[in-house]
Amino acid sequence: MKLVYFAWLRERLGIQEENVDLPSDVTTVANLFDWLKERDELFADVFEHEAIIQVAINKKHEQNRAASITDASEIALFPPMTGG
Amino acid sequence: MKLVYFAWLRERLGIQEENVDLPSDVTTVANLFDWLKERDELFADVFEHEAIIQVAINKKHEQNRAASITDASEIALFPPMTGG
Amino acid sequence: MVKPYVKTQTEDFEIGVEISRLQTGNKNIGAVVTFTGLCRDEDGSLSALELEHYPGMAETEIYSIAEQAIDRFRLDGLSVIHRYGKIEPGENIVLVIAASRHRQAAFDGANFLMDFLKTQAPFWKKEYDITGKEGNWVDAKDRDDDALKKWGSQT
Amino acid sequence: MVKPYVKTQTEDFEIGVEISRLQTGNKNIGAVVTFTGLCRDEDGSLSALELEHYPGMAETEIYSIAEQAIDRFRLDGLSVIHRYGKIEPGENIVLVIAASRHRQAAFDGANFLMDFLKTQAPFWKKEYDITGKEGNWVDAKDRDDDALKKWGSQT
Repeated sequence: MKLVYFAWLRERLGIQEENVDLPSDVTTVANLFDWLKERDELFADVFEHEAIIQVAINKKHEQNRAASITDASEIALFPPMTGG
Repeated sequence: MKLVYFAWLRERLGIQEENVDLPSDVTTVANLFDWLKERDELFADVFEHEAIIQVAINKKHEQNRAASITDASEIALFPPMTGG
Repeated sequence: MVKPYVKTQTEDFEIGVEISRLQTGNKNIGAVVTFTGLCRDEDGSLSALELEHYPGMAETEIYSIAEQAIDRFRLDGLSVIHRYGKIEPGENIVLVIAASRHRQAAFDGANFLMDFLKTQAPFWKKEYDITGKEGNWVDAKDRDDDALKKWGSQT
Repeated sequence: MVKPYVKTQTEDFEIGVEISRLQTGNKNIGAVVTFTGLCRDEDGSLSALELEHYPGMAETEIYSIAEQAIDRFRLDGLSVIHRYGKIEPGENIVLVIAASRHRQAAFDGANFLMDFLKTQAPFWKKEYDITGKEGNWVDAKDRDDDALKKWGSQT
């Protein structure tokens, strides 16, 4: 699965995108946040205030943290959007 | 004093503008309407529904029928405006 | 306070040029809203509108409405160009441009101005039908009076 | 129902050209409202914004908001162009054009679209200060969330 990061998440992690193999018990957005925070200190830090971080699954905004990610090929993580 | 007519008032009267000498007792907008209606049959007809006819005194919209016209040099009479 | 730019003219206008005129020298404008009113063909039944106006009063009244809009919405720029004479379907009739730091003020400024132009600017429109024959004068619409109500009792 | 025209691009746009594109072939449009969002210099403290976006998602989300606007306000045309990359004060960031028979629908359509772009379009803005140094990412504003409330619970 591809993970994509934008704005200050991208900058602080130093990663634009990466391919990851998620454990089989990581099936929801909430699970994904837990998994990310356990990767290392930097990830724990960046995702500490996870409530404000926004998620898109296959390029579609997903606000439900219980949403399934099992069919996702690309998940994006980013700060609140500031278009316009 | 100059009277100016616009739109269907101008067309129906067949006059764009005219100079008139008003009697000394014609001192308000309401007096002016009365005087106009007494001029002849055509004027009586055109000004029959005077409530909808709008007035500008010296190029300023005046909605008060009791307003004085004694200082007016130009009075315009026209249908409701349809700008924009 | 910034001064409005107001013109009545027979010629068409170019929106890009008019926006540039308003923006020049101010890099703190964040939002520009334009409103263009056009002549509709009324589903093919209309060949033209003839716009009559009251010279002198038209400019003065528009200027006064524009000053109120600048003051009320703290605009950084406001332009109004109103055409008169014969205008065909698809052609421009009126242009309003409102510039501001923030988007809602620019939207409100342009909207306010259009609502007041409809009932306070001395213009009248005569319809010509598709055969070119002179038709009726366009009536004032009740909904235009109603539109004013959203701005309160001012003016 | 008419289809929206949506683009993300680095180049600037020309409003006159974009209005013509929208109007072509429809002589029953009576009102065109444009909204242009510009980069402000924040009273001289800002030298540029860098706009990052999520390609693919940006276009899809804008298109979806635009379809809702056309449907809800019965628009006869709607265009959205959103730039990304480095943008200096006084330069354009975003253009929305809404066309309709009547003025209020055109105003509402453009306003609705801007409100949703602010919080639903995947763009992020980084500030560069007057010395050219990289600064902060622009925070989302509570008032932008509040602005959505005027459109009800839709979306």
